[in-house]
Amino acid sequence: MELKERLAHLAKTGDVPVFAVVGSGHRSPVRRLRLSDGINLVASPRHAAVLLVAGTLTEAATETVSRVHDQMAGPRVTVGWNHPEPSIVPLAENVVGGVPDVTAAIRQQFANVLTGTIPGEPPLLPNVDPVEWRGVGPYGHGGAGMTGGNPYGRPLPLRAPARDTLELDQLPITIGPWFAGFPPGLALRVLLQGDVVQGLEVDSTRFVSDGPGGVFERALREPTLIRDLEMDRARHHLEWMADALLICGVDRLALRADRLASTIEAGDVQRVDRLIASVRRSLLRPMTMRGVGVLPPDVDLTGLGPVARAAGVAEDARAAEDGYDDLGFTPVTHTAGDAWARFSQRAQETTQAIDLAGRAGNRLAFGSGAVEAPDGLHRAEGSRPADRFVAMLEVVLNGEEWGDLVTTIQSFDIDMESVSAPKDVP
Amino acid sequence: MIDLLLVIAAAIFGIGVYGALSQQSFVMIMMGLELMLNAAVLVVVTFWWGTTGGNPSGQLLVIVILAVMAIEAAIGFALVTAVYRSRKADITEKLKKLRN
Amino acid sequence: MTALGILVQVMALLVVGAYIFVVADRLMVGTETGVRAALVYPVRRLSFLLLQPVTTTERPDFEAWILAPSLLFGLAAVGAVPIPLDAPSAGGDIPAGLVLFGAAMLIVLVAVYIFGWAPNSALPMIGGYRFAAMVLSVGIPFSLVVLTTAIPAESLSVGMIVEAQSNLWFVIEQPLGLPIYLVTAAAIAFWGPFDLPEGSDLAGGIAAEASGPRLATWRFARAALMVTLALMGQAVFLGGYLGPVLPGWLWTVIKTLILLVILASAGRTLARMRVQRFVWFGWVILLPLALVDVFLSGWIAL
Amino acid sequence: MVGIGAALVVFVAAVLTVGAAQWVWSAPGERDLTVPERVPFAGGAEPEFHAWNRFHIRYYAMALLFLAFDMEMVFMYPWAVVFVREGLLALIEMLMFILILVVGMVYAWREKSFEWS
Amino acid sequence: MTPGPLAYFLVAAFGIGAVVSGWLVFRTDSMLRAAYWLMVSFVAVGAMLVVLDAQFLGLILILMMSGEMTIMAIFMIMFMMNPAGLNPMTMVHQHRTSIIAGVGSFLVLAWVGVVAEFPNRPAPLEDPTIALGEELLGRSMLVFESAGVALLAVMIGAIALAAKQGRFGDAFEGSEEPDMDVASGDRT
Repeated sequence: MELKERLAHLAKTGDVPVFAVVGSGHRSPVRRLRLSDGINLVASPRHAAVLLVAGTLTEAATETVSRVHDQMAGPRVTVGWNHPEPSIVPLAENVVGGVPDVTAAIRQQFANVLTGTIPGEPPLLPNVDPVEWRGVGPYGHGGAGMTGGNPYGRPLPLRAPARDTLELDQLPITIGPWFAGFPPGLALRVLLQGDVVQGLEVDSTRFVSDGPGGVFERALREPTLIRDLEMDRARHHLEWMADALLICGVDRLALRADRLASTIEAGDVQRVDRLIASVRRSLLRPMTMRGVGVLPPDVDLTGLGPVARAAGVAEDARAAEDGYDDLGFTPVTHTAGDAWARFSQRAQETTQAIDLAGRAGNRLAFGSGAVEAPDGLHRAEGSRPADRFVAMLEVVLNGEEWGDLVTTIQSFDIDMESVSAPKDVP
Repeated sequence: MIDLLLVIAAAIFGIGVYGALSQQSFVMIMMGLELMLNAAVLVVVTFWWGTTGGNPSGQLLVIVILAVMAIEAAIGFALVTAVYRSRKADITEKLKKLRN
Repeated sequence: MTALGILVQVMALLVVGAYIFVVADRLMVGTETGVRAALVYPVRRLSFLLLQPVTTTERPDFEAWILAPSLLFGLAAVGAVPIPLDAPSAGGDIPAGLVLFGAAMLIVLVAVYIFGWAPNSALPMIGGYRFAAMVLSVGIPFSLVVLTTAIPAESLSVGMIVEAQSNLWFVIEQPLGLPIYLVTAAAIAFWGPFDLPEGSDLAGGIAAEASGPRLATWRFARAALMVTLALMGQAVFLGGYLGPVLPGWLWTVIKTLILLVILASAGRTLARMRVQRFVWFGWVILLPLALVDVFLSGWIAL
Repeated sequence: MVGIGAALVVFVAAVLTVGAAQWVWSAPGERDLTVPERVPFAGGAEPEFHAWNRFHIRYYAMALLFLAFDMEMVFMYPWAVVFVREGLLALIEMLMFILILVVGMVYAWREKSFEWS
Repeated sequence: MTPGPLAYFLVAAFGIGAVVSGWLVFRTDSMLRAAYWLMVSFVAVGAMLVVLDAQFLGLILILMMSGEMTIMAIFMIMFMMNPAGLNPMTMVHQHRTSIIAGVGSFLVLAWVGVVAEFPNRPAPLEDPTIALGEELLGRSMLVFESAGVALLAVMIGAIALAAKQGRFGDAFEGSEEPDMDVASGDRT
């Protein structure tokens, strides 16, 4: 058809809407993909044409990835990125390489599927109703009575008490593991009454495999250059800040933070300071973060890194290291303990890290089985901060509005690649 | 023209009467009442336009009807909330049952 | 001017304005693609969306889902009718123009709410309810600041209001007016920092289940709504077509573009407000300020 | 009268154009979607229930307050038109009217109606 | 002023729209649709008002009702079982009586409307908003101010009724669950 070809010709040079399923070791690369020209990471598969399966996923992720795949509006195409064979879903192409390679591959496959060079992928999950409902019940719609049965395949939610004593419906719903507002791999079963959370449970299934481990993992075993550690910390925090800004709708500054994360150099404190000044001008604190996600007083914060320090616990494994002592390191702290305190904490730790890296020379630190990683204290054995965060989610988030829930979860910086196997989760 | 308008208003009013009498849930009864008031607005404006030479009292009456609607709706919803809170009932029968 | 002429004029304004708005927004995001790429961006985007089929959910309210973008665009269009382009009685100027505009902007709530409700999906529904909370909080201050401009003009006709600014624009005479108007207008067009119903914390919110032409029409209707709001803002606060040297319609266009760019830049550089804070903000900050604006402007007008 | 007629024409034309555009373009896509393609998006998980429920809004008291203030707007439109010719009397009368309503607003604020219940 | 054929046509069209949408309010299972059909009915009546040269009143009716009907939709969805009507239902009582009463009142009122003779004194063509404003601030000032007081009473009353905590303690106290045998198959 003439018109369709013309449209495809126009569209293939435009932005590629990509829905990314982020496996282990690829949180940072996928963030850098945001900076690529013509790649647009979208939050809903309905808006996407390309499904990017990055990194290693577990067998359990197959069903969820397939579902997201099927929800894409089509013409759809799946691209893998350093995804190990055998792949969990059929891939049109599996790219082994860096951001430029995958950008080119995505653009190519997008153009292919739009112009009809390759056909759009068929759905992966079987075409069966969730329950048998067609023809069931008095009107053949599967329902019974006023609210019973499975009308059109699903039951209606039930009532539950609420804190304002209006006993209305409670909607249990599982969100994730590929919901863009959560860390990749985190699936939450939430009991929603209206937009307020009445209870939640973390799905203990692991969807992403263990991470490859970076410089902080190495520092557990051997003394490592402070310069490397601190630059990695700065990059990690900047990427985290980009995510936070994206969730809070400040796309422009999120891009700046991403760009900074990929280009920052040791000692270059001014650029970070300018970014932080812009963030302040974006009114992030008063509009979105102040007073959100405050931890209850009885939560044990030891070893939780920036989250603990943002709540006034001046505890940092770096303070006990001679290498850091030489540089005059003292931990930054905040007292409010809310989402903004965590943001501000990480922002200041970023500046501090870049400053330290600039002055560190060849000094070494750690190597004795414990290291202060960006998300908290890592030990050679025992659970990681992510486990603790996952365990405390229910206490912290009960009764929050949905938007505050997303902001709070993001503010913890939960790395689902480092959570323990299901049986160890408390 | 006036005849036509009055017949339309009568039809809306009739539907309102039917709704207010037949419906079981409070909010649907309120919808019947609102329809009746809707017809009243139409009648008042019809007479204002056609028979009173544009007497501003007619307009004022419409505004008063609007205020009545707003008040009826606000108190109605508040009552529904209060009744639901204490009885978990949203339809009239349940209240009657409770009285016995 | 005949009704048909007005129709053509309004449609042309909205389509061109929506295009410029999308381009301006694209430039504001800060991707390094340059002006040229931004200029063709709307065309490429639209082409892609037209190639995408419409998806649907398991048991949506089909009619409501199709109606919502149509209604939103209809409201944007009808809201633009009473705004004169180059002379007081040009176009669709009507005695109760402000009321027509106010009613259209309030019904935007209906369009957005049913768009969130229709897909029968949790996240869009939360988005729709968020928007209800927003409009119920800022609807009154929005109508109040627009209405205040009618006090010195002694008329609800937009043309008369523009004429009443021949000495001094209302942006100066009613200093609280334009800021409150821009804030509330951004909220009514669910545009950042008040894009709560479409927020990224809801994976796109009301639009999360929309794809293809449905998404295209929805985005277009929203852009048209922004144009209408900017048009009204310049007419009642920036003196509309009044201005030296240039022809009146050109002034209208220039002032509309200025407001559109201000709104577009705020959308990508300010953080999204929490819905609870927004409700508080609307009632406790904006409404009293709008009331002060009414009485201050009334006092000055006497 | 041209203006208000034009408003009607523009509204109907705009709604029909966009509605028809959707109808024409969406017709082929909606027909043959499989069950998994129609599942509402929740980040990869499958919903257990219909999302349509008795949605518990947390701002119902505020919504009721809006009704009253909406009514206030109805009085303000004609007031604004005659304000200048009526002069100080209009200002004082409206000030009284508004002050009465502001009492209600303050009461609502004190009762925490602007917060999530 | 004698209305032209276009006015007749518009009034008839909007009138039919108002009646049909008013009827659909009670014929739909979805609470959202019920509320918005009612809004369509109001908008149609508002449009008729505009045709009758009451431009301000018509538009203000539309403005008021769009806000009110959304609130109505929100409250209906909040409190009604099965708000989207996924299971078709009829929740009516005394159906025959209601129909008779409805049809009866229509016939009586329509008969009065058609048979009765009304004086023919059409409204002047100037902007009626000014007259309304002067009426409001002059002769009918008392109406205006008492409306303010009434609205205040409504605000306080509505908030006190709807809020959880009253002056006399928690509203939940002393409440009890009624038995739920009204609709068969009700799971709640």
